[in-house]
Amino acid sequence: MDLRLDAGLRTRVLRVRALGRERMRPLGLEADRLGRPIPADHPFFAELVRLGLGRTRWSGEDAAEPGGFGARAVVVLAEEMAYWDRGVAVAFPGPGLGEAPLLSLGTAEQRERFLGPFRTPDRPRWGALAMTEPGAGSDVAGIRTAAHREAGGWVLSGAKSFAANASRADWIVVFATVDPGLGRDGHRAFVVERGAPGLGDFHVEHKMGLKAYESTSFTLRDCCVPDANLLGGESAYDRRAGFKGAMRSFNATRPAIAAMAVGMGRAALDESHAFARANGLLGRPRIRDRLANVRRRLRAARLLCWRAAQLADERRPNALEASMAKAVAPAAAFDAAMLGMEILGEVGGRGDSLVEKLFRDAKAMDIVEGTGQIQRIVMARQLVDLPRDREG
Amino acid sequence: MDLRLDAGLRTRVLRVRALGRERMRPLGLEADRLGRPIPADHPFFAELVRLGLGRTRWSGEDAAEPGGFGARAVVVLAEEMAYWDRGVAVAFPGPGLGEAPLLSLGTAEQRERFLGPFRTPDRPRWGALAMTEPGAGSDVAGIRTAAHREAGGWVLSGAKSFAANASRADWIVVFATVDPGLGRDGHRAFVVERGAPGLGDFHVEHKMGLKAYESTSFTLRDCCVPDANLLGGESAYDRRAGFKGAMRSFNATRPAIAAMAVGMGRAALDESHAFARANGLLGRPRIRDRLANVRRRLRAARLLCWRAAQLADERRPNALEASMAKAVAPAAAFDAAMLGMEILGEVGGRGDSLVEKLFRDAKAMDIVEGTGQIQRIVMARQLVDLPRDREG
Amino acid sequence: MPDFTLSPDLVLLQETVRSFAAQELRPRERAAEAARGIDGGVASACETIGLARLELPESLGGAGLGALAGAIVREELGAGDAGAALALDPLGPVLYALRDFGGEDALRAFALPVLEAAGARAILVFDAMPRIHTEGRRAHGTLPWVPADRADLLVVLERERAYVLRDSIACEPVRGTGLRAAGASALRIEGSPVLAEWVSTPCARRTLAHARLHAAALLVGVMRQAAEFSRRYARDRVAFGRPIAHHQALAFLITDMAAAVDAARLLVWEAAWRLDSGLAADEACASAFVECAEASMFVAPNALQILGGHGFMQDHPVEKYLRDARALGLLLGGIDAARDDAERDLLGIAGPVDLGGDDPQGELHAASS
Amino acid sequence: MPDFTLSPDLVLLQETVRSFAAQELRPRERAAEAARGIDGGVASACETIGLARLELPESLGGAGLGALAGAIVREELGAGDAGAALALDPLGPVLYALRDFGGEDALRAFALPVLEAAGARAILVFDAMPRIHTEGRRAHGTLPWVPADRADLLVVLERERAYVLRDSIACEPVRGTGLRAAGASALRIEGSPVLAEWVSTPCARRTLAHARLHAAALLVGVMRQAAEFSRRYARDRVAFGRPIAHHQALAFLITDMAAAVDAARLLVWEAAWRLDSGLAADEACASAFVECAEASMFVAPNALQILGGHGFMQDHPVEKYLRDARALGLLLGGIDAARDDAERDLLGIAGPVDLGGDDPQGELHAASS
Repeated sequence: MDLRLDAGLRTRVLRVRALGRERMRPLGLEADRLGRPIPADHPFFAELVRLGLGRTRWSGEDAAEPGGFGARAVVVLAEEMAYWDRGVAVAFPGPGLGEAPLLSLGTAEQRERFLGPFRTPDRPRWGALAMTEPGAGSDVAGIRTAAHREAGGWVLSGAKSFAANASRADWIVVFATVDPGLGRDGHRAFVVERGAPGLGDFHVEHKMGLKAYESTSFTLRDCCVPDANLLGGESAYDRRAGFKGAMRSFNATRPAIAAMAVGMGRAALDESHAFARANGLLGRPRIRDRLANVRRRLRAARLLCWRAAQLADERRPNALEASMAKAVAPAAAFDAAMLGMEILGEVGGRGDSLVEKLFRDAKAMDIVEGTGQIQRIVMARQLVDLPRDREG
Repeated sequence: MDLRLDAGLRTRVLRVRALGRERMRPLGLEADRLGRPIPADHPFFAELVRLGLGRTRWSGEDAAEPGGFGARAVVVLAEEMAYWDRGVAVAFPGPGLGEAPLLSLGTAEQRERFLGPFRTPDRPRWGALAMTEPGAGSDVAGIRTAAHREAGGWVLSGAKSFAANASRADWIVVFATVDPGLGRDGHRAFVVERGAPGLGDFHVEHKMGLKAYESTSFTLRDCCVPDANLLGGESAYDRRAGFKGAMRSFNATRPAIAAMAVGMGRAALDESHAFARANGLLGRPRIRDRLANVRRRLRAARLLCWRAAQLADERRPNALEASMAKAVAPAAAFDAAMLGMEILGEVGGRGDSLVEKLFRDAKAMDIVEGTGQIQRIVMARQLVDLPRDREG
Repeated sequence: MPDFTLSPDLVLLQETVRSFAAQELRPRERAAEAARGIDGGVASACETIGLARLELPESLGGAGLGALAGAIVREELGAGDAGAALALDPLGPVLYALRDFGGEDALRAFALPVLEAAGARAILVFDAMPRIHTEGRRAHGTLPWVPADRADLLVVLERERAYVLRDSIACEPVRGTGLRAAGASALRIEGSPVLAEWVSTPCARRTLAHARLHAAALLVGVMRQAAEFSRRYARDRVAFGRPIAHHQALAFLITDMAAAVDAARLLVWEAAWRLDSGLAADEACASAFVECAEASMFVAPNALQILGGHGFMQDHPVEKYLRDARALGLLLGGIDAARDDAERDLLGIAGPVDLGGDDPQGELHAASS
Repeated sequence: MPDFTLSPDLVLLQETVRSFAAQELRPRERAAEAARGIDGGVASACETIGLARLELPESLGGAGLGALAGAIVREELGAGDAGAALALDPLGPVLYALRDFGGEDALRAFALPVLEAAGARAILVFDAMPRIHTEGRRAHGTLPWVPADRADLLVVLERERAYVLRDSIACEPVRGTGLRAAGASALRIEGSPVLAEWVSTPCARRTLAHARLHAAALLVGVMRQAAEFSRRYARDRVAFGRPIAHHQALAFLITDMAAAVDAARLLVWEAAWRLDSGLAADEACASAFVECAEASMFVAPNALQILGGHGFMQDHPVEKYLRDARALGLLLGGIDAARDDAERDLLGIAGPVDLGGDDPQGELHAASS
């Protein structure tokens, strides 16, 4: 057992830290003040591309093995990014959440076509993922966007919401169903390219927090998608296990999202502590108890993230551990921000402090990538064999 | 709105207080130390009978209207009794929990026969209720004790557990089923008299706390019960509504049990506060915060009990409010005792303080008369129309 | 016998304010937030009901109602729009300070002008730190946030005194985390003349008790509405083949939110009854505030959570309920200052701890011991 | 890269102690509680494994293992029977005090005789109040409870010193709320000669850190076993037509209990790793104790609750787990003393708050700022 970071990762963390302090946090606060996402043509994004960021972690060679970082490195860096600004981190150019299904499910041709431009991008490019629907939330099995086969392609009809960066994306991985009665067995994933006929009504949603990136709803009105854009081709869906197996790769995402929550909580802790110190409040036991409780819970959450990520790195089952980290960390982060508001008091009430922004940002972390409710269902499957009909 | 007690109730509370301080608390501590129930022939019980206690609240005249106190008076007195010792209070002679079904469901003849001797009892007498079974717990619908009709009577077979005062009782109201497949529709209530053939295997259970009264398990082996002992006669079960309506009267019991929890929590609060004062701990903010939190939660629980009882007194529906009081009060009482242990520290660890006894006593209150889980099911029926199939 | 029945007059008042909140405030809550104020029509509708003069003595043209009436009205207004509730109540808790410290003369001198000037606002701040200092007859200092865009009258309450300011108060608008319909400003007090000053610890405690109950009742309203909105949403919304409210864990969360709201309301009512009955009430009011501030931080975040992603969007009101509740809990020194007052009596109690400052059981304890 | 992998030696040790606990301790837990001690057979089986000499330096015939090994062993023993775990470990945390303050000489002089006398027990008390006073070279005072029926050696730890007593210590048996297999006594120290005394704040902190981790690891074991027992019960027991574990609210409670146990264990492991790596660990050990004491008061009562009425009966072990957990959390000054130590560094930190005394992220923070 050794919890130290290795030298390479340390260097990367330091780089993120410098970027975070100098660019991400100020940009995040500015976007929050203006109440709108950082525009796609903001020079910051071009700067990131020049720095070599905004790229795919797909190395372009072997389809099965995504290159880049291991899960633990991803988790450590995600925490550090979110410490500075999670909204800005999500706004970063790159293939985004669409990358994972492309890597796990896409054909070699599809990877090349859609991820290839992200290998050494000429300009900021975004990919996106659209899973959630206005009426479905966490009930992933209940999506209603319909996919109908027609000659030479597919026709998609439906509406999606809460899709990050969708209106600026080169393409959006869209989940749809060929038959709502089949549940997950009916699901298909498509790459819908920008400008596809029938793709439209983009609407940037007004969020409580995390305003630096765009959460977008859009509609698909008889949107035509060529056969070649069905992820993995029809054969990938023949055996249910294939699709499910591909989805399992998401278990590396949950610890990373949980780690972002830890980072946000840590930011709230640091700000609250600095405020308490500057205002002579550290002598009060109640204030110290609150800070210490927050620190302890965040530390436990970080360790849970690291453990889940280590299992992913070792390609061992981690469904329980990944969901545990995701169930624990967002609640700890929100409480950190909520207690931070108490420490700041009326200064928090002004609505212009980082702690107050985090109070509005942090709640989202218990919603994205599966609510606490969903995580507990996953855990209960492992711990007490919760049957499907009791999941809801 | 006026929360004052009237003069008559004040006098009664004072009487209980004197009895509690002088007799109940010392007897409860003694029973706890000895680890066994107060024997049925203990002079204390005869003394209670001489004081006019241990009687039925049935006035003997109008069957429909039980005399005695209103629900609020019951709640206030129950809190006070439990403040001094809830185990001793349960051990009090009287018809006990068997009284409610006799009053709501029994025929005039049955009331006279079984409650009559409790009007002005010559000696300590007990009645009992046996609902729970070793394998059923809160799943009242799932009881398995079988009732078969035979010529001139019924034959009961099964096992019961956690029945207060059952081995010393003149009679036990036993719930059984004519057909487990019918759920609650199959339930029948019988008065099983002491010495009935087949009634036996009495075993006083070893509890974590509340040792002053006997919780008893027993078996019914082809136990013969005359027709006349079927509560209410067969006609009472013809319409499901009749039996259910009778059971609804239990809504006055839940606030009383909740109030007992408040009383126990209040005892823990008083002891912890006195300890903190005597040991100079009241200057510590953490100690004061704990005491204040406990006081606030207990006060809220008391108000919830009073509100539920007022609705019962006014014969208005109170299922939601009664369950709310019962869901809230036991948790507050247990936390009061648990935090009290922290205030006492190593003195609590000795195992000979009232706070430590309350720590062991209080957990029971979240189990008897329906666990917190069951109370929430009742509340959810009211609040979100929780359907039967989602209750479990 | 303990009796929670409201008088017919109070029931009527409750129903009136409830419809007003449902018809006038709630539909406009987002507009009022964006505009940092309520529109004139709403204000004059409110004027008709006479809410601004509810607790003002009858001799001064008020309704002369008590703390319980105030609590009931504020729960209803808070369930409509807590920010608007502040905006519609130009005196707010300043009424208590003027009345308790200075009596009718003070009300006449300082309160009536505020009531008569359209859109005027009087602000009470509890300044225990303190951040405002008086030198001679002038006050200096800054307050980081008050939920108002103007301060026509400022009463500064300390542990042992209160004083009145009116001039040389600069309002610098800030965004405000919640309660934006009432406005949000930082106040800069630059040599503001002290127009009146009173020294009295009992009056300070009494004012603080009333003011805490004022905020607590608004919190009850906010969390009731948050619980109610999310309960309805959970009954209507289907996932995994049934209303999400029928998923047991969510059903139980909803029951616990309902219990938290009811418990908080009963503590507010009991404290109000104590105030109206002339019983000791400092501790009860402080405890009610603590309970409401804490319970609202259980209820409001969970209401948002029940809506999932929708809860995070401003298309639904729950994120606003969360911000409003968080903001209300920061007033008057917040939870910690209230805890200090709720705990003060623990140091002095030698016998059993009453579950209230003048608890009937406690009295009986004393009588028999 | 952060790596939680245990060495093969530690895995073997863990498995050995786990079977010992399952085969020897758990089946006898009620008997040991009633007898206030463990039977000789168990003790000699334990002797064979060498648990009593686990952390003793190799130079003194011990295994010389570190804090992580100790934590792993104690979790397993605690999951068997926490009272027996104390009884089987004659030195207990006294080892740390003697080692850290007095080194090998002190261990040779005071620890070895305890290990060699059958059934002997050495007791460490943290006496911050203090309740024992030294006058000249003699100590006087009383301790309300220690989980032992004899005290062959008593090390009294204060904030800045430690001293050793052996004679004139009277044990008065008390019932004990939990841990009865280890015994339960009040100690009366009547002019006991001080056999050795050391003054050193760093040593006191280090001893306290080790001792807290000792109790914390036992607590992890107790709550793990409570969670596991109730999880199995809930899977086996049918109510309302299905295993009670499949009622969603209960299923989620079980997941939260599992998460609480895992979080507590990871904090213990991290603190142990810090101790073994020579990193600052006072805060981490104190925080681990706080977490374990608090989490156990969530897990153990709920384990009992899952069993309903059966949980309240002594036929099942969960009520004992609750008592044992509650008792463990009271040791070493309890949660509040641990909080004080967990918070001490907050006063001094000028920059970002590390999530640990020598946190890698924190280091990097310092490096880049």
